[in-house]
Amino acid sequence: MDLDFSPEQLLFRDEVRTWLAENAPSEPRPHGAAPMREYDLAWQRTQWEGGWAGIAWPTEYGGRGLTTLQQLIWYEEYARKGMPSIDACFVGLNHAGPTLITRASEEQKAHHLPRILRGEVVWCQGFSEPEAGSDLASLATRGEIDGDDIVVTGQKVWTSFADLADHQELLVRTDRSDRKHHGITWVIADMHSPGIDVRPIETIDGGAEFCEVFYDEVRIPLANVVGEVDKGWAVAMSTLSFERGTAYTAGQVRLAALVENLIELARERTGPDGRRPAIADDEISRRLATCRAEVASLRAMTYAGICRNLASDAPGPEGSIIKLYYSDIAKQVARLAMDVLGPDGLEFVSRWVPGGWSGHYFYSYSASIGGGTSEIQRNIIGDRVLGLPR
Amino acid sequence: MDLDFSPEQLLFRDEVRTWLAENAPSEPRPHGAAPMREYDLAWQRTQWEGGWAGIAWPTEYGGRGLTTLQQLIWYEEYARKGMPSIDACFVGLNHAGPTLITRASEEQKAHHLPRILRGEVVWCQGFSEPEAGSDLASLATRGEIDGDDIVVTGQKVWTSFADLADHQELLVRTDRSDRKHHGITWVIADMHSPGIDVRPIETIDGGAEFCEVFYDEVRIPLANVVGEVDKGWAVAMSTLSFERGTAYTAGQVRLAALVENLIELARERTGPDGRRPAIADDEISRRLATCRAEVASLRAMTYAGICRNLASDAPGPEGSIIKLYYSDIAKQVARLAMDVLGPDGLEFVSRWVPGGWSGHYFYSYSASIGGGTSEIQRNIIGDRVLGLPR
Amino acid sequence: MDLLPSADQQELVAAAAEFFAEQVPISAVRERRADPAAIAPKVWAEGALLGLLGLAADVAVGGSGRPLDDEALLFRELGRALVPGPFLGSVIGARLAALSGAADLAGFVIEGHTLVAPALLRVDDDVATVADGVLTGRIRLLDPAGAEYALVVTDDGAGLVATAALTDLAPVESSDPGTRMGTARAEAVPVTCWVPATQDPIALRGAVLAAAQLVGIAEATRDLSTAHAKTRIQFGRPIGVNQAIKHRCADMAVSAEAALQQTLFAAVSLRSGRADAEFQVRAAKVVAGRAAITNAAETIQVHGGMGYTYEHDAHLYLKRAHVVDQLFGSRTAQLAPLLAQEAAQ
Amino acid sequence: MDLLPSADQQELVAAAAEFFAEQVPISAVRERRADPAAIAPKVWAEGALLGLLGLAADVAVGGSGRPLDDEALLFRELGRALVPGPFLGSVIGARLAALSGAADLAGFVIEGHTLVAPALLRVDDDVATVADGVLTGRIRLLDPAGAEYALVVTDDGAGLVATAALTDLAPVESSDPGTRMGTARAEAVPVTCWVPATQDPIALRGAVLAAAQLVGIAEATRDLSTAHAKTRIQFGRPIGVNQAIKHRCADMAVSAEAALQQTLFAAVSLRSGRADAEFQVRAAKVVAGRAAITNAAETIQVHGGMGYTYEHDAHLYLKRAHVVDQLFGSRTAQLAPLLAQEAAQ
Repeated sequence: MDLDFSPEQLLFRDEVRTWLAENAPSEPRPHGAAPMREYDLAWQRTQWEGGWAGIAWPTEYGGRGLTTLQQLIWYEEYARKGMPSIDACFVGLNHAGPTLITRASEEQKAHHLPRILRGEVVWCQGFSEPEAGSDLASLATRGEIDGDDIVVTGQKVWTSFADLADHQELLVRTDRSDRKHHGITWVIADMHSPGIDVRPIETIDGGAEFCEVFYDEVRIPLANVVGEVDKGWAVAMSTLSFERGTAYTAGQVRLAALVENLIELARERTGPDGRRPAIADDEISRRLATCRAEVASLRAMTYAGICRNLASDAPGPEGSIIKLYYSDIAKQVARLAMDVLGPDGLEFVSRWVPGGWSGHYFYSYSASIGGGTSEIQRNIIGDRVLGLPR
Repeated sequence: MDLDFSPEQLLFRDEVRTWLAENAPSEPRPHGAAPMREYDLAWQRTQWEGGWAGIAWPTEYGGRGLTTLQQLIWYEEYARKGMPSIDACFVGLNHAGPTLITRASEEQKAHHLPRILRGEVVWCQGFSEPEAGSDLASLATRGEIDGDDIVVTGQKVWTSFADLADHQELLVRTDRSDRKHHGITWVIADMHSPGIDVRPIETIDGGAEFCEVFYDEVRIPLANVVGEVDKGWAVAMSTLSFERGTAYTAGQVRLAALVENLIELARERTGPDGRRPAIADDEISRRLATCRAEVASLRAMTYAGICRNLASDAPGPEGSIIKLYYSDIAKQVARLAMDVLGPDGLEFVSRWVPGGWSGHYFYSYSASIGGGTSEIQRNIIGDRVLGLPR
Repeated sequence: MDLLPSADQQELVAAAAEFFAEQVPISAVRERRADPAAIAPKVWAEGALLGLLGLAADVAVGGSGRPLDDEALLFRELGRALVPGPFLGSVIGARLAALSGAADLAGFVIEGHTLVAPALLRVDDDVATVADGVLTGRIRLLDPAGAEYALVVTDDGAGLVATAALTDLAPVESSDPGTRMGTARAEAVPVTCWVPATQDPIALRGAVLAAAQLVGIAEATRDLSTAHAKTRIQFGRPIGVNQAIKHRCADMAVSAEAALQQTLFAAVSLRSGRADAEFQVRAAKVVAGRAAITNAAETIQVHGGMGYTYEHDAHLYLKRAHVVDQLFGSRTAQLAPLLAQEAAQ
Repeated sequence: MDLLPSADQQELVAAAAEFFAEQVPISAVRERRADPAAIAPKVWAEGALLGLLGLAADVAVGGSGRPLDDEALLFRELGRALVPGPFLGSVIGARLAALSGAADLAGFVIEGHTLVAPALLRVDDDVATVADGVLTGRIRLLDPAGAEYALVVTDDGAGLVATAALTDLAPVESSDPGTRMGTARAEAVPVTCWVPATQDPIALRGAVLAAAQLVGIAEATRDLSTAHAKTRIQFGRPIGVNQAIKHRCADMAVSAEAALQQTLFAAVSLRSGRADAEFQVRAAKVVAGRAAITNAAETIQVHGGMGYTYEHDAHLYLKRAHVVDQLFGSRTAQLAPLLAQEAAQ
């Protein structure tokens, strides 16, 4: 066992550091929908031009063909430098892209993957429906095959950045016999197609990245099906496992930085007794240190997961352990921030601005819901990691 | 709404105080099985002679015929004065007795109830079996009707004080058709009957009050059946609801005293930093104060429950709320004690001696298991209080 | 002894609940989001006419002279129905006025003409102080729109300051869409209607009413979650069949019940002058604050994605719970003085 | 970078696990309950022969010269199999002897001839101190039977004291039937083999091994609970179908995994001299201590009445977890120095 990077990995890290220092965006990330899209795509384009897009993607589609370890090094240096979140590009880089790499045809890969890496397109995910949340397989959005098209009618929900997106990884029901997991098809939708209507959903933290998407006889070419018609469930599951695995690395590195910021805050602010700094309060200081310990162990788990992935192929159900632990810690950190703030926590400050702890706090409620609720993660761990009866 | 006692209730309380001051046992309670039995029965006899046995029991069976409010006053004064636990008499006074009052025949009542009050007999409960724990209705101990007897063969477990008991409230399966709740009979077993074998079970806190009881063709007269043959489930449920209701009053009052003792300990002992008293530690002091608040609210719930019972008849599923809350608090208090003790908590000190915090800690694990696990209580609250689907 | 609300009290509470359901449905909180006042002045006036602001005030100043436990039951309904507006500040403000002989002012507040906004005496690291009858420092005002006075509470007592005498008034964004917020500076502003804590336990009274409001939130969110668990279908069955949901609802029921009973116990203790009234009130604020925040937070989780939307009520309860938790001493702030008390009676 | 145990390491660990299963099954803890030593001297000697006490010690003193992570994997097995006996004290004691040039003593310990009992320097409110090379005060000894030395650790360093020089030796009852306990008084007893913390981070090394032992406990109890959840039938189905049980097992899996990975990370950090090694080790002790105690406690609950009996193993794990948690700094004791560190690298 060792934690040392090899000479070439160290070289890689130095290159990352140098490049980030020279190429970090000078403008802060805007928050309006359209300017954010432009900003995120432009920054992705810059990364691509620098050779930093798709570090662990195959070289034939424009990636670097390196391992997830180099990807981890990138994430860590990226977060350490306080680089912007890549929200609008997230689904393309972390969900759709990896799924296409594993499951798509050569034509589909050749068309889509380079565009994702080059920052030309924004992708979104169309999985959940109002009546198919945790029970994803009960989705009801219809896909009728008509000639060379699938004609889609129905509704999706919780689609992040649907209002900015060009493409969508969309699950539709193409066979309505009662076998729930059968009859689902994974298809690439063009978000500019006629019949698609997107309505943003306002969330409890003041954000509006989630959308409802309505489909009224939207025609999607059959050529856009990834895998086979009716067999999209396995395709979707590979994406979800991926999401719960290394895709959390970036978020996890950000969470570690958040804990350090909170420690800083607790040093500066007066604590609940109105006399000593918050960090001198025994309860607050123990909770801060506990957060540090937990975030450290989350990182160790991620490292171990990456080492495991280097030895095998696809991410397993263990990703749910990381996802569940991440969610718990994220919520705890945010609650602690509110306790450090006391009455000042009643003031709303968006998480996008410095000191936006109350915004972070409300945002943290999404951690145990999005990407599969913590209850679903516990089911997966119980059923698939521990082998408990269903 | 008011918290005031009426003049006669106040008078009652004064009488309790005076009597307890004059009649408190001078000897400490012994811990060996036989001497404890003698001690508990003698003390019960003293209470009966003083007119304090069965405060809320009907007068025709030797009770005082007062309300559970007077019973509460007794418990509170009793605990305040630090009077001994009534363990060996508990089942008779709090399970079997109340069940007999509601469900038994006049002959049964006339025979058993006065003996319980007079401290002549020890009762135990024979409900759980190795394969029928939370799923009590799956019990398999057989009762074959043979002439005027039920012939019992099988095994019970977790029977407190079976080794000291004269009588047992015993559930046996008299009909083995597959209707689980039907076919169970509630019968009074004479623990001195041939064919009964009792083996104490040692527990994690060093106690041995639980026993396994083995039955090998034990003959019990049919006259000992309470209610009807095959219809004992409803009889048992009335006992269990009772157990979860006011029967916890005494334990709850003891828990409040335990919290105050712990606060005392935290004032006297040096805290985790090795410099200040434990109570000066912000975390410990907040947890102590939280325990105080919780115990206070547990008491308020109990008062409200008693007021509700005064207005209605039998205890409802709300008793599970008190039981669950009690268990949670009891475990928290014990954990906090261990944190106050630090390394000294590694030493075992029985909960029967002063400063027996580690004994209390291990004992506290029984709180969420005995009398129906906390999981079962949550099911009951969900199903029967909130009306959630099963 | 009787801890169950009487028929009389139940009737009174039902009337208030009916008024809230008709006049201030929860949707109104979202609708008035951009309005300067969280509650419509017309509704405020009608509530005052109904006697909501003077329930426990002396008849001499225009109140109904009912006991504190009645008022606690009313505040439980305010919490349950998520009613916005400075009820707590105004009710306590009227009492301060009455106790210090300002009967006219008390009457104006009770009639709904004069509003009193609660103030929090800490903004960032600045802690405002009351000394020699004047307030100095930065304060945070809740629902200041149209409020003539701010209610100022310290360990030593409570009083009112005229909002007109404050400077640097600045609105700040509140997390709770049903509570407006601002900061202001007091430069030696005189405090009127000052009632020392030794004369009347006004802060404890406020804590009881705040606890009652938190109880209402804990109960309402328990009910929201339970209702959702019964009707939301996933995997072919209502989600309430799953213990992850069922047991969470059961825990909500426990914490709501503990908060309710302790708050009623505290209200009666304070009203009847029990020796351990302060112990009971602080305990109530602790358990009620925790119950409200925990139950509201769990309600978001029980509702999944739906619970994370602005359109759902869950977050409104959570945010209100945080606001009320800070009034008359937060959970954390109550613990040290609670531990300093003698054991309960 | 590679955080997965190598084939070599797995083989080594499997051999140790096999030895424990054959020579010290958990039932032996109950059987030896009344014996003065928790582990049979014969088994101790055989374990030493197998190299268990010198795995990471220098070859020069009779050790195997393996890295710290190997030793951490061994201690994980010790925890998992609930092996009694002063392994931690003796392994660290041998290192102190080797570092301070007492190669003979190091050899005796590694060969199993000399035992070292860990000491805790606080008994009630007395805190023993090391100053000017002598130990003064009351101490608590773990597994003192047959131990020639006690291991003394302070913030400044660690050393050994001869148990023969202690007075008022008195056995006290230990909660853990697999750990013997006594108290003693040291009246200016000389400390030998003193190694200052500045010379070698011996306390951190001990903390890593303790954390590894706690990891083993967390994993073993997760497995006990999971196995029970699969086989125990109630209401006609294995109890593991109920989320109350299933989700509890899942939470145990999370905490055990976090503890394991952080402990291995810490072991490698300390071995390789990473700048944030102290941060990583303290974090490991915190998460491993919590995982072990929580998982063991939950295992009792998952087993219901069975888990509350002395005959079941659940409580043995819980009690051992509490013992090991106190060694080389408890969870609570680790938090302040952890917070004082620079951020992780």
